[in-house]
Amino acid sequence: MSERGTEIDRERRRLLGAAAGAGVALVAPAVVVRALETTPRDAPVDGRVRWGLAIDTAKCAAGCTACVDACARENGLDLQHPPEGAEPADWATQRAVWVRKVRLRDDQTGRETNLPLMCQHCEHPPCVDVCPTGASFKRADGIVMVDRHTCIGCRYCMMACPYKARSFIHEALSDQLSHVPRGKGCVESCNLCVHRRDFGLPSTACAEACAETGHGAILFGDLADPDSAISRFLASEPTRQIREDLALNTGVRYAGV
Amino acid sequence: MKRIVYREWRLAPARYWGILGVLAVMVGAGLLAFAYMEHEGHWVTGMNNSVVWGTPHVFAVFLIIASSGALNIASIGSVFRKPIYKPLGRLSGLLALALLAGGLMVLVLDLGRPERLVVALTNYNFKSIFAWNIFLYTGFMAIVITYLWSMADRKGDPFIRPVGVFALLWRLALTTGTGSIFGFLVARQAYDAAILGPMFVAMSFAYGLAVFVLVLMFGFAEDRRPIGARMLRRLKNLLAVFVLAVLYFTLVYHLTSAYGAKDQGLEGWLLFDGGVYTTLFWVGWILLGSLVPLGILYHPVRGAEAPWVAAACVLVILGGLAALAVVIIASQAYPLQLFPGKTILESGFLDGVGGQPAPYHPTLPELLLGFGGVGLALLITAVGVRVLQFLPESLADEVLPIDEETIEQPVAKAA
Amino acid sequence: MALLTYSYAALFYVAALVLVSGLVVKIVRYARTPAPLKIPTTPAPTSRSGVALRMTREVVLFESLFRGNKWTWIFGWIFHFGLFLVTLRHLRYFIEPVWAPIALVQPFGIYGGIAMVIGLLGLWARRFLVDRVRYISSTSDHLMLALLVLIGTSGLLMKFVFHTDVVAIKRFFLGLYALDPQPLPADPLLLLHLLLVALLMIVFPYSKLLHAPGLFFSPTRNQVDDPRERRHLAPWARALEQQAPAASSDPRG
Amino acid sequence: MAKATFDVPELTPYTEVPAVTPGAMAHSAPFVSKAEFQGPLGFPGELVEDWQTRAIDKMGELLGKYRSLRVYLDSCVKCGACTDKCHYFLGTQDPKNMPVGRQDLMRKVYRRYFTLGGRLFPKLVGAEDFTKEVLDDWYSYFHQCSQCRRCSVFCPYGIDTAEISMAAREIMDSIGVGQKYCNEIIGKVYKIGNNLGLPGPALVDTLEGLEEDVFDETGVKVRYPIDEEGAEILLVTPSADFFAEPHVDGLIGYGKVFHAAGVSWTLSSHASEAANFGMFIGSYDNMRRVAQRIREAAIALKVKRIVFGECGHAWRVAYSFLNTLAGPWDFLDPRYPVPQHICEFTHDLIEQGRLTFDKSENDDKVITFHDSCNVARASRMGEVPGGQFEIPRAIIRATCNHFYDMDEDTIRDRTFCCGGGGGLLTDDLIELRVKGAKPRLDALNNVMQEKGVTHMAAICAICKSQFTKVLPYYGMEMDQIVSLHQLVSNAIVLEGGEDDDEEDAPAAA
Amino acid sequence: VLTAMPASARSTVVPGSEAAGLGACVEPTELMRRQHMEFIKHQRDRTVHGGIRTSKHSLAGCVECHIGHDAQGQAVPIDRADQFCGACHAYVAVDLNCFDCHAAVPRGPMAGSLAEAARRAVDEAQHGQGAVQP
Ligand code: HEC
Ligand code: HEC
Ligand code: HEC
Ligand code: HEM
Ligand code: HEM
Ligand code: SF4
Ligand code: SF4
Ligand code: SF4
Ligand code: SF4
Ligand code: SF4
Ligand code: SF4
Repeated sequence: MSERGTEIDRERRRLLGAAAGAGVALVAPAVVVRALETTPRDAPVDGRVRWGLAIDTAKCAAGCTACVDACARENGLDLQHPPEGAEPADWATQRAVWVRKVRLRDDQTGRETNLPLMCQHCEHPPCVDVCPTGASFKRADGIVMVDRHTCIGCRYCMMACPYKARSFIHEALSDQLSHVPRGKGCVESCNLCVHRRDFGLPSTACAEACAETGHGAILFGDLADPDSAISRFLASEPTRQIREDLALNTGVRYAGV
Repeated sequence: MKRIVYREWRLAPARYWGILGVLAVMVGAGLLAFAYMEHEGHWVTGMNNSVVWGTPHVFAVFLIIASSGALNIASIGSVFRKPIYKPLGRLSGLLALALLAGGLMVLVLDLGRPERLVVALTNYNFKSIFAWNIFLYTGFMAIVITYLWSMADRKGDPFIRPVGVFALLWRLALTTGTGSIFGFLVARQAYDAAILGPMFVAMSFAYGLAVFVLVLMFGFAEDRRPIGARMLRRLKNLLAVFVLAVLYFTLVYHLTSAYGAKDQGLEGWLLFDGGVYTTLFWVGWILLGSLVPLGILYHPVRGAEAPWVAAACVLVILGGLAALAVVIIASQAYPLQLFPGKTILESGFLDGVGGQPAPYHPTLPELLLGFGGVGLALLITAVGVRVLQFLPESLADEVLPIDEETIEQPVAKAA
Repeated sequence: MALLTYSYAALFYVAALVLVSGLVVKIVRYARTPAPLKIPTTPAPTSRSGVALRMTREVVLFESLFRGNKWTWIFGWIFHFGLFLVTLRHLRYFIEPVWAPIALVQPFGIYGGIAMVIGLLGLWARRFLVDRVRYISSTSDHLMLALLVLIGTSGLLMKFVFHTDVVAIKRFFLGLYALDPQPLPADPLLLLHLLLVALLMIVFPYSKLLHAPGLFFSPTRNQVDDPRERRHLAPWARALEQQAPAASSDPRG
Repeated sequence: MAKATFDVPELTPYTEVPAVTPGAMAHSAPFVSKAEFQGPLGFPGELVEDWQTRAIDKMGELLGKYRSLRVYLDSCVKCGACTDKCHYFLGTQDPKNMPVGRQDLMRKVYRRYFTLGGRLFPKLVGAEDFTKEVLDDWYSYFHQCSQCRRCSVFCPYGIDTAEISMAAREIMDSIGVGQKYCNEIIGKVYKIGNNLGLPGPALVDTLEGLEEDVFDETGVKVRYPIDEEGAEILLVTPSADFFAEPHVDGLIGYGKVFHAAGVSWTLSSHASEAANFGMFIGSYDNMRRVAQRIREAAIALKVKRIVFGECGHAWRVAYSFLNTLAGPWDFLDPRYPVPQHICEFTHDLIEQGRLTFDKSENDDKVITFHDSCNVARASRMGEVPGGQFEIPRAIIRATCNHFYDMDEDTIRDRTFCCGGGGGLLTDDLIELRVKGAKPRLDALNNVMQEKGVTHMAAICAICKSQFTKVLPYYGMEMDQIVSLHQLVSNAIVLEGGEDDDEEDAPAAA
Repeated sequence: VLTAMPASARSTVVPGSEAAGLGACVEPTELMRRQHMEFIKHQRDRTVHGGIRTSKHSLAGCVECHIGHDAQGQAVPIDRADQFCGACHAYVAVDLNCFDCHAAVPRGPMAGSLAEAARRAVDEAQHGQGAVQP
């Protein structure tokens, strides 16, 4: 018995090496190293945490799209290609976008603001309320996402979302990443890099990328923990929710809009 | 009272199969369009991440609310005790079923994952109006079938009225529910209005009746059965009243919108510079869909002539499609107002840079799918009247029951 | 294991033999028996293609039954259509490679299975609830329904609750073709399912299940309505004519 | 007038399906045929010694001769669709009058002797030995089937109980258990030429009387010829048409139509009967023998066409079987179908505009039409399927102003039998006939109440006789039943010509 | 003993996959043959809704362990008709649409982590509860 166990162990190590090698070929080495240090979650998520983002628009730079690119890379959105025969203009309206960069001008003051806009992880998410099958759901830890095994692709959640945070997959995909399954006919949106959550990684791809560019405009953390960096930031800076009038108590807050 | 005699639709086989053939081609084209959309993915449609519901939904919603409206005739006959409408009850029920089936077909075949229909039927989120609608639709089918049974079977006689009342209530719930699919979308300015519910009810009455009258006239003309002047007058008066009601709710809706400060942008856009949507609204919905038919129906001479009444019905139907296109598509094309007091200069995701509406160009597969639904509805009707006794033998004046024609307030009674 | 495999293999060889030979004998006998007179139930089609259409409507839609009794029609049709879908789905156990159309429709066989059982229960309920049908039902009618319900429910249980090794089953049946039985999984439900199926195959040629081939031979349905245009004469009736010629069958003679 | 010894059912607005009452009609059986009536048909005079084996043998023989029997005895799934379709069940409540109940009388014997299941497990599959009790049941209930085929319309496999009851009667005949009414009549046909036993001279007399009556009434010399060699058309009509009311009014009508058409025609004393009771007793031989008379008459009279008068089962035998039984008809005029129905003939003339009618002559009547079962479900008129429904109605519409159909479920191929067909039109079965007429009369009563219908037209001698007899039991008048050609006769406007007074009107050939 | 037949004659495990070198699947093979769809379906709900990633029934885990390789050592999509999942399902005409969305070859930075979780769970099953396989 035990003999066999060790045999499996040895075998596994060999294969892990190979897997890591394959990983290297595909992505930056730093990522691979981190991937090997994960601690997968083994108990169901609960309500003791509420994940959220705080965005300091003052720090968000014009012309930068690092967070958008990082999100695309992390979630395999950049592996999506226009189907053959699609008009580029149409394709631009149909491809999936989980986070976008928006530049605004105040009509009164003329001041310009930059910000990334993604799913706001509402506490009372309209997208969840309307979903007929319950595929659109809010995880106990506050992440709003789509269970794509029960999503029928009706797009009602897209009608309901005040932030246009969701995308419908208009074409067949291939080359998905193992940790982000996604495909034709379902709706998806920013899920606060849920696989990173479950494997115990500290941050989201966008926040990490923004930090790497040196802007540090995105702060990720636990809103339920008063001592977390994000809670302290929210306590110290005046922030607001977009479309506060709807009283959705969003998990993504903006400073300086 | 004289018994109403119902007869199967007895056309010459060549003619009948010809009609079925045309309808089958319509349905077939719809199915092909579906297969194409399903195989390629939705990128072959004009729908996109901003306008997520397009032409198929215009057809689907039209058919569904028309379905509810088509049953109105049966309700007036048995619930509101207007014996003159009694002979039409069965056709009214059949048409309600058929239109609903057509609408649901379009809706289901447009899903991103239609093969998961079972998922939709087994997983419910009871907070969702949409999920409720699934119940409302399947329930409606069951109730209408019971209703039809009660009208057709002699044992059903005592149940006609209770079932009819139940069907009426259910029907109002169904239309309100369909309207609420939009009405509860707080996110979108155009929808965030309680009046959408009653407006949909009025629309359903008008469109359902228009479809009903057309089908009735066609079915009767083909089989050379008579429709008396009295019946025609009743039907066209009823239609006129319903069209007026739609017009009234349209007015109230836009007045309240224009009054509420936050929606003024939307109103201005839609009514004046929404491009094709403005045209759809004024020319399609208001002029051709409401005013011209009203003119015909209230015309002292034309209003009594069957071809003109049929023309008015066609216009009401076309106007209805235009109205729903405005309600469904224009409202999505108008950008979400995320940052009041600010102008969007640049966005990675079509957020209405400089107030631009989102683009939407319907494509052929979408249209074919929509027509496929219409085809299915008519196909079911055509088969139904052929194999079962749905159509009364005659609607000539002398066979119709006497009715208190002088007091004509169908709306008050129907609504 | 081996014993089980071999006994089931034997069972299915026997059942298949009985089914095929029994049906062939019956059908040949139907086909050989003449129909001496034109007795289509009119209005009847006046051409062969018209008859083909009439038969198709009878087989696919149960047209006469529809006119006869709506309840029986609904349940009967649900049952048969379900059975048809189930049959299509089951083909995947018996052909390799599975034809594309079968692969396409096979998932619907699951709903077919559910529909089939519902239909059967409806038909069965009728045998208790309607006094006329109760009167005409014999024990065998009930047993036949019971048999099919049992087959259906054991199948559904396998599909939804106690899965079985479908790959092994297919290997078993493909093995039977090659006279080389492969091991059959010893799942009780599967064994029950297969036992009952074998029973069904054996009784088929000796029971009312003959209605399936019978319909195609029913003279009231399959005859062309053209007696005035075409003289219709059975061999034995022709013989009658020859042995006793009518007073003067040739007008000129 | 009618004093019934049984309970006449009460008419209901719709025919309700009754609860089954086993044995309700077990007492009903027609008189058994005597040896003198059996002999001429080639049947044993009384129940033979080894009847059981002979019956089983006969059954085996028939199974080999009739595919219908073979398939029908195997195929029934007891679906029950036919159970509420037979007028005799609806009228008598006896479950053995449900078509499948009736078939089962034979099926249980078939199963016992001809199937594996029945030999091994008779109880399980409902198989039974052919005992005397079973034979009695056979005699009783196979003479409660008018062979109307209504059951076969609704049976998913088209199982036709008429075929079964014909086979059963043939088996019974073959062991010496015949029915007096049918067998006696067939004997009369052989001996005298028609069912009623009217000899030739009597017919000539009657027809002369008719000519006079018509002349008196219309002033036009319409001829009613018999045995005229060289006439264009041979008319074969049920013998009741020669004298019985309302049949004879139909015959008068035929004559007027022929007259208006200007064709020569004749009756035949050799074939003075359209009816063919050979069908009722399921005997191919007897049916063939009866049919051959028509061939003989046609040849003898050198006619070019054959036209049949109003009779339901006669038309079935004529339309569906005549070619088989007495064909080929290659010596007749190939431009016309052989045979033709008088309605087809009249309808053709109407279509061509060659008849003139004064519809107001029928204004005293509001008409409905009874589709006779054998015409409706076992034959056709005209070119297209369903012509047998449209052509008579077209004739009525052309001759009457007031016409209403009965309930849709009781007309056309769903028509209810009059209750007297299939060789049951005998007084010893009056209870059955009255009860079996209920569904038809329910529907008639309905249109009488709602549309004010006064008369029902029919195109069958049996229907007419049956209704004349049973209408009074239900409080209706016997003359409410009329011949279709009676309506034609009333409305037709005949050319009063100069030649009317001449003896020999030249027949336009 | 149920498996009297040698595994090779019946197994569809692809040569060259990690599984080919191992003695047992995450559950006893007889059970996997019958119940694998239930296992992964349950796992699916637990992962998507509960965020649990440690169970042995992970789909990504199946893929990693059962993936085959071509001559160049490149992973071959597992749903291909000659590969592990694909071969079996083609045989019984079951259309698997899982790989519309799921990667049919291990791909991406976290690939190793996902399989790792499954392996760890198997280990636990084998060491913790004793051997399931002879
Ligand atoms: C630790 C590696 C490993 C993982 C992870 C794994 N398997 Fe296996 N699997 C195996 C091995 C080894 C066998 C062969 C066992 C044998 O031959 O008895 C096997 C056999 C099977 C079989 C039976 C094949 C046959 O031909 O009989 C099926 C089905 C199966 N696995 C499905 C799965 C599924 C589904 C998953 C994901 C939940 C999975 N496996 C995960 C190692 C694994
Ligand atoms: C030993 C053969 C075999 C192998 C290997 C195998 N499967 Fe299956 N799979 C089956 C059978 C058999 C079914 C059930 C078919 C049925 O019930 O109709 C099935 C069904 C399924 C289903 C349910 C499908 C449905 O529509 O109900 C899923 C999901 C599934 N398998 C996933 C996998 C995955 C993923 C793999 C590869 C890791 C795999 N299977 C490998 C034989 C296999
Ligand atoms: C439309 C896309 C889609 C399809 C089709 C799909 N999945 Fe998934 N699946 C997902 C997504 C998205 C996740 C969530 C991944 C995450 O949360 O990181 C997931 C997660 C899972 C997981 C948990 C993660 C893991 O790797 O174990 C399982 C198990 C799973 N799916 C099984 C299936 C099976 C079995 C099928 C086919 C019957 C299937 N899925 C089809 C999108 C899909
Ligand atoms: C050509 C194919 C077939 C046709 C047209 C056909 C038609 C019918 C019809 C019309 C009925 C009567 C209505 C009803 O009770 O459902 C019936 C009954 C029945 N059929 Fe079929 N059938 C066919 C094949 C089969 C087969 C293959 C089976 C069995 C495996 C079957 C089993 C049955 C049974 C058991 C009944 C009796 C139901 C009862 O007891 O009420 N049929 N069939
Ligand atoms: C030799 C013939 C047969 C074999 C080998 C067989 C085998 C099977 C198997 C293995 C299943 C389970 C399918 C799964 O788990 O996905 C099944 C299901 C089923 N079987 Fe059969 N069966 C046979 C004949 C029949 C017959 C004749 C009938 C009906 C009269 C029938 C009715 C069903 C039904 C209703 C189901 C459930 C639905 C489904 O999975 O299709 N089977 N059968
Ligand atoms: S990466 Fe940081 S700075 Fe750059 S766009 Fe994103 S939020 Fe702004
Ligand atoms: S932002 Fe939109 S998608 Fe995200 S939770 Fe809120 S409503 Fe749902
Ligand atoms: S598209 Fe999917 S997630 Fe969105 S509402 Fe419809 S089913 Fe729910
Ligand atoms: S949290 Fe993750 S999924 Fe969401 S926007 Fe940032 S990178 Fe994308
Ligand atoms: S043929 Fe007519 S009388 Fe005879 S059983 Fe059938 S329905 Fe009854
Ligand atoms: S309808 Fe036909 S199959 Fe059904 S019980 Fe009657 S005879 Fe039998």
